[in-house]
Amino acid sequence: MRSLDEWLEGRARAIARNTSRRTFLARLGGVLAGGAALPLLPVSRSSAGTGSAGPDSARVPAPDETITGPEGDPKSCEYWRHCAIDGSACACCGGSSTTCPPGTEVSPVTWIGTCRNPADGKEYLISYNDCCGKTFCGRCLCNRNEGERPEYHWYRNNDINWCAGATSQVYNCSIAVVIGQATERQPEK
Amino acid sequence: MRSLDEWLEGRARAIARNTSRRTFLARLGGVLAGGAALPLLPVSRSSAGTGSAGPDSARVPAPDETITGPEGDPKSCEYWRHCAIDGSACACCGGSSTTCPPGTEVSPVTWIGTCRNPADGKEYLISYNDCCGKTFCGRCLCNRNEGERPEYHWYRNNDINWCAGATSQVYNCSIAVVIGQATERQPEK
Amino acid sequence: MRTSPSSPPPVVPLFALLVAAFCLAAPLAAEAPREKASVATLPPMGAHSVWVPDRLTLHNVLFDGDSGEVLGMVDSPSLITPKTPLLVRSRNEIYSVDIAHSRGTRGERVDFVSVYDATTLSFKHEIVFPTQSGSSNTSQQYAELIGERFIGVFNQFPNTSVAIIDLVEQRFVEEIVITGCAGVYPIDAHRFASLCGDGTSIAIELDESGSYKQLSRSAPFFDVIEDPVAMSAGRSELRWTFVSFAGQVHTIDYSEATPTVAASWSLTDEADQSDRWRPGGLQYVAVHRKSGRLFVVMHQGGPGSHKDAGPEVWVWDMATQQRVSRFESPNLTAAFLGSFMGVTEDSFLHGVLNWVLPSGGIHTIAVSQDESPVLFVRNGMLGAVGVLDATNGNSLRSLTEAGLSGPTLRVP
Amino acid sequence: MRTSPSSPPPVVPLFALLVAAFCLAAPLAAEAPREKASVATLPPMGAHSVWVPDRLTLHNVLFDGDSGEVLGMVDSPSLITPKTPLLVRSRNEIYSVDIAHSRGTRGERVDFVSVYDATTLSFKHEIVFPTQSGSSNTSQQYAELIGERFIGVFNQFPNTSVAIIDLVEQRFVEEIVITGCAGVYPIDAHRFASLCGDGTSIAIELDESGSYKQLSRSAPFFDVIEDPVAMSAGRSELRWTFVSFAGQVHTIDYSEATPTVAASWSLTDEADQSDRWRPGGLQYVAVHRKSGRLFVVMHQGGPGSHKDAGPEVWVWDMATQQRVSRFESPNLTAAFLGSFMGVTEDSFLHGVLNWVLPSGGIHTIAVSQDESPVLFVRNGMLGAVGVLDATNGNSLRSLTEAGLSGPTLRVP
Repeated sequence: MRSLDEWLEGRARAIARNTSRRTFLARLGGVLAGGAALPLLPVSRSSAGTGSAGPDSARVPAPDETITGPEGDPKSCEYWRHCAIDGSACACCGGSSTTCPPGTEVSPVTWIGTCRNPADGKEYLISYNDCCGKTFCGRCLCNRNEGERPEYHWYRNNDINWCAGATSQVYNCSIAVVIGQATERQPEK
Repeated sequence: MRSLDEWLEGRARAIARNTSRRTFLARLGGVLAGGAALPLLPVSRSSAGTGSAGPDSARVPAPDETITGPEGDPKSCEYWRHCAIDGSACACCGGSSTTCPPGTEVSPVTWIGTCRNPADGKEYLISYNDCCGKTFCGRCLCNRNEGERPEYHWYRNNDINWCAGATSQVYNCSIAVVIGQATERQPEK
Repeated sequence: MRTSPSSPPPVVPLFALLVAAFCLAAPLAAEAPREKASVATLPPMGAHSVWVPDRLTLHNVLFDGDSGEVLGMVDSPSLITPKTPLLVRSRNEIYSVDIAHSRGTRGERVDFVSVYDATTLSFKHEIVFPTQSGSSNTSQQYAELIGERFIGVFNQFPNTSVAIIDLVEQRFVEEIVITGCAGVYPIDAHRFASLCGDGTSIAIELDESGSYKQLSRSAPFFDVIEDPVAMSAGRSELRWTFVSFAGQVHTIDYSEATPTVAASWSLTDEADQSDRWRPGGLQYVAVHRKSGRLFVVMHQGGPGSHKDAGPEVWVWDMATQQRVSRFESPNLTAAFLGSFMGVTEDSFLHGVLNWVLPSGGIHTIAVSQDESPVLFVRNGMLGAVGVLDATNGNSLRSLTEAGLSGPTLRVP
Repeated sequence: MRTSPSSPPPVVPLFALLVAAFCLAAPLAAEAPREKASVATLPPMGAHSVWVPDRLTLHNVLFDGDSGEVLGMVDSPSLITPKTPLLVRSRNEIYSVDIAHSRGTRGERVDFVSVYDATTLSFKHEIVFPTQSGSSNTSQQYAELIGERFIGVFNQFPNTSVAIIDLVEQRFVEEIVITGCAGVYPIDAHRFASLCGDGTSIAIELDESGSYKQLSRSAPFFDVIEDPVAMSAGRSELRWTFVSFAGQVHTIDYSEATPTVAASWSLTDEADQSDRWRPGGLQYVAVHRKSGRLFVVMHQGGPGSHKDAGPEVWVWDMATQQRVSRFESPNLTAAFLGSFMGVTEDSFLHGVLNWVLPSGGIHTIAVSQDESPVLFVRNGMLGAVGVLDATNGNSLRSLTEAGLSGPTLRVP
């Protein structure tokens, strides 16, 4: 029976922690990483399209994905790319870490986080695109708030429903796309 | 810790029992009790209005409501009038056993059950009116299926959303109005 | 719209910060094409897929019963219970019979069929229809395909009727009144049956365009007062098998012009009856066509217990009318709570959960129609679906985080 | 519509049965006027009422904090978090800022204010507006009354802006762009403030008709990178008190033309800081105006923990900047699960639940503004709200079956 106590306590901790997992994602337009012009408005209409900017043929440093355990599992909140995710992981919703579930739309604007890959020890820039147009997936709710900021600092806020920038503003889940390698961590703590 | 086991078991039993508490109410038009013409269709448009038919001035046998415990509590599923309720008890939703919550509408058609009052030992006809026009209350979910029948025997079916007969077809909760005294129990078991 | 005359906030300095922070490193050894966000498509629909509706989120989730993974979702706006999607393989389309209001739960009501591409799950178009589809808790046989061309939608108000939708012409055809009857039980490309309050079943034939052509009625085969049959039923080709509250099995054959009634038989023997075993639940009857196996959720109860969850699924050979198996319910409470606790199914902890937590039992079942069938089982109040080997009842896995509440399941 | 030519099912015999069964007895001794179904109205809004939003049902439930009873509900269709209703006593009206789609979660989006009678809770009319209101998890200061005549709605796309709705003229006035700023913090009948990414607060003044008149900006008072202030804040007359992630208190006075910044002070002393106490949650700041008490949810954490639930609410006298109390969180997990188990709050079993089940902590608080204030506390993932005596932290009761999920509370 002792274990049951522990589960209950674990569950309560999960309740406490997971509440903000229900918060909803907000990220800086992927356009920034491509070096395009700074969007003065929260949504740069010119950034419409899929999140990762730049020509398809571009080759970039590739992370080592041979990781065992939760840090290597895109369905886990502990997946290494999920260091700044906020919402349902699309890998649990019919998508993957880089594909939205069937019938949804990739949000044109994203927030970018910097996550450390435990296999190669390098920091990567991650674009967290929302997948939009079907109602809330609800599975694999994940959240971390390191560096998260209130709505007046919009490109660091993860409460906002960033599907508001998409054709349909209904939030389904979030993906985590590697768009490059970073040399240092973000300034916000 | 033994008690915790019991609660969990009780909870599981509640889960098993309560599922059909989410089923939704269906009752015979209150018009029947008033001796009006038999509605050949599920909804008698002529029965529109509040559920209990007959002139307001009519005096009817009154049940003894001086009952202690859950059988006397309109917020309890065990309330004596709730012997055939199916849905949220309106007394938990801003109404009472005979009043719909503020801003809702009384469904014009109802199903009638026969409940025994434990204080006076008599059987009373109960009209279960749905309250409609606001979304699901969700509190105090109650259900009993004695005498309940599938949809082809519509006036004994409690799965149907009887708000479908109201102006707004959105179900909020259910009330239990005494409309008379019965001499025997319903034939359906 | 008016722009405030204040100077814009200092976004440019922030940009400088960002550039410093997000500075891209020079390419290193390991390189690959830049990742690109994209949208997945569905794999070909496997035999062990299942639609799981959720009343609170108002969508249907498509699970792969073999991997336990979610393949996709279809939104299913509704008043109470979302209707499960309908698949037509020849057109590669999925249909959802939906209800919406112009202002959420207020405003004008609209009833419509949403049409989705079955590979991309993208919305294609909608077919609005003028009747109001039935809305209930259990929703058994409320919206069904009639052949591949038509959908029949069961309406309850202002009369019981069936609305015929032509999926090819993308139009509402007409409303066929079936006073005193309920449900859409598909027979063939132009016929469907209903159950009636006088203890009969009617078969309604449509003409080529989907309009009413003719009706035939079976002899009475059940007594609505004494022992009614449930709406939940099992289909095998041109026959439907109905099960009464007390466990009597009635099979109706619709292959002739007039539905014919086979001799009924009982699910339970005297020993079962003295132990008060009887069928019950929400969608508690299923048939595997090729093997002729009948699956029914069973519990110990009495009059009025017909919606109680059951701890077992019993299996019969319909040809011999003999019971061949009793399957125990997996512990869906443990599966549901375990997934929230992050306990994996093969772990020791999960085993302990299974042992400690009492099972909530089964309300609803659905069986796949392939040669190695699986039986999906759910409790209407738990967001977990059990997958059993339908040949021996072995618990294979659980489909977890499957919403919060729903009375039905559908194998596409 | 077409009627089937079959003979109607035998309803009349069933009617005969019904008459036999439901036969009314001759009047007996005890008689009373026939009961009549009717619709309740709200009592006058008490000081201890509270709106509890639920994300899954998409409505707000009005509880009486003294009796623990539900008084009524207002539907609140939304994309994520329902906004809490706004009460104007002088017109006896309640306003809900809503979002709906023409086909549930698909189709055309419409943004509107639903207007309800505050006594009957009946829908009166709606005011559709052309901007798209912000939709987020926490939704702090997303839709607020500006005086009694206007509502300011915070929009995020395609730019941050505030839509002004005239409740008297029942019309959208205009959209005021506030690039780089966020939130609607009401000041007086024609002014509201926002927080800005450059560490300032702006005050925007409207003219008589609700159109933009002028803007003033405070000096910078916080650093968005090093220690930002939360959107959750407490109002006392013409001042707003903001609390930073690390626990620094910034009070801005909007009584002059230009907002003035008071010297900041810290919630925590060195001992607290070495124990890592800091504010956090979702709506975690509240002010009781008359007493000048500041309530903040506190937890032990560090950078990135600012949305964690806290086990305590600390109370300060804002005049002296001294902490006067520490309130412990009631066990909301026990309240939530206990209500599902049917355990009454004064029972022994409830006591045991309180002892066995770990508390999930508090994300959100709201305080009533009367002389004997109560503090409402909730965990965003639990459908139970605690009611504390705001003068001493004693747990008075729980509001149970209060939905499933929601980050906010509002005292009307």
